Amino acid sequence: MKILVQADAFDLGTEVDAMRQGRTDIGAIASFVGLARDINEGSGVAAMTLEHYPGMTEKALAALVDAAYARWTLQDVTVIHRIGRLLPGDPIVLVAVASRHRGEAFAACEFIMDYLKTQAPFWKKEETSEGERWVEARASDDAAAARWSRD
Amino acid sequence: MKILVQADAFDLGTEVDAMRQGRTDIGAIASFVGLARDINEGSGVAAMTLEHYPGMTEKALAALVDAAYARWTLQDVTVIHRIGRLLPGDPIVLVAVASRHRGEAFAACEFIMDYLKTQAPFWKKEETSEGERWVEARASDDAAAARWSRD
Amino acid sequence: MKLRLLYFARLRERFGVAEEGIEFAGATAADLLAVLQARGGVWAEELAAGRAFRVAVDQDLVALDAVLHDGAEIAIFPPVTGG
Amino acid sequence: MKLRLLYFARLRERFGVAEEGIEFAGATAADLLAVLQARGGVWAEELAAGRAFRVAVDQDLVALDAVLHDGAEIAIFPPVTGG
Repeated sequence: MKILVQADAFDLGTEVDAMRQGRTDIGAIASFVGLARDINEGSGVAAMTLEHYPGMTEKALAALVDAAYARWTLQDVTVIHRIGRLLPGDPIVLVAVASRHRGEAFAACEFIMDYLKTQAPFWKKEETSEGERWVEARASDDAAAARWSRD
Repeated sequence: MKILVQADAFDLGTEVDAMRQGRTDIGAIASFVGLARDINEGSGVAAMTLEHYPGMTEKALAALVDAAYARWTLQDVTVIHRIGRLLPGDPIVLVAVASRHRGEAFAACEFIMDYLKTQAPFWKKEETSEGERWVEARASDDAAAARWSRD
Repeated sequence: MKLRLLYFARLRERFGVAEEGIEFAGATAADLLAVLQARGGVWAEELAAGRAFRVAVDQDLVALDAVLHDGAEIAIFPPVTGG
Repeated sequence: MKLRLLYFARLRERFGVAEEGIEFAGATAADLLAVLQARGGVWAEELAAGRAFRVAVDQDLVALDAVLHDGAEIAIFPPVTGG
């Protein structure tokens, strides 16, 4: 398990290669990269700054990953979330999940992203042509996370 | 859209970087890598050989990807499937899907994998300690593909 | 009509042939299977009703009532196991 | 009891403070919010019932009936928007 909160960029290929390095028992690696977009809610976004709650962030991410391990049979999980100022096109978050079987890898990867969106203390502030604005939480993210408790 | 059937290895990082190269409108890239395992159905697997149906393979993969584009709003899709002899730990298949929103990227990526497993003409033959054997299709793969028509 | 038949994977090995051309007097994929089953031996065994195999016509999966046409490429193979 | 209060993101900017120490005589997170609302102005506005904000005690999200303890680290912040 690897959980990082960092200002630096990450590399998907490097992270996934590290998970499978020297192993021959992994059948499936599902991964996700979230990227900063140049448009949000109809406005052009020149840059964004990610604020977080140091200490709680790591704790919240570890709790999410633990919950995924408790729910599915997983072989490895990597979560990296960036903080600080990012430009459109920059990767923000990476979640990669290794499992014997693809269904579990996909489910755990999406579960971690859905809960990260509603449980991990990060906040985005966008620089738009109309000035700076804090991104508002979306009801669709709450709904996505709620799906996992309805099973 | 990029669909390849090849004997050569592929690199997840290179493929995903190529999708987002020069773009700032992508919000989410969900990807999947399937790997050859050293154990299957309780037997040690020393190697496997992937046979396919040249011509139909490319056609079937293109049809799967077209179906995903018809169903979700996608920005790019890459599918690469290897053929020939592979060793445990070797990547077999890559599916990467770019979309504005993560829910669509995840769904389309899993949809393509589920249908690939039941619709694309590839067959695996394993070299085990008890000799060579053709891998049998799994009912769980049919069930995974069937989920998408029940929505 | 003339048909080109292709066999893959386990069926190719069992039948001992990857490809053949035949002259066919029936109409559907089911008719073709009856012709092949009539060869007996492994053909009758592998293509028996209830055995799991797939049929593609001109590289599209079809149901057994699919109507064949002159010059068609018919492939018969086990359920796929890639990915 | 003594509490350490932290504010993040939009609330930090609106309140004009990132962190403060207070002496607190109540019991629950709801009691603490009442104390802060009583400051009036942006405090009353942002922490009004029905406004969307979250409370964490010692870095775990809690409901408003959570009982606080001496020395606790209480964070108040908007719904999160990372990822």
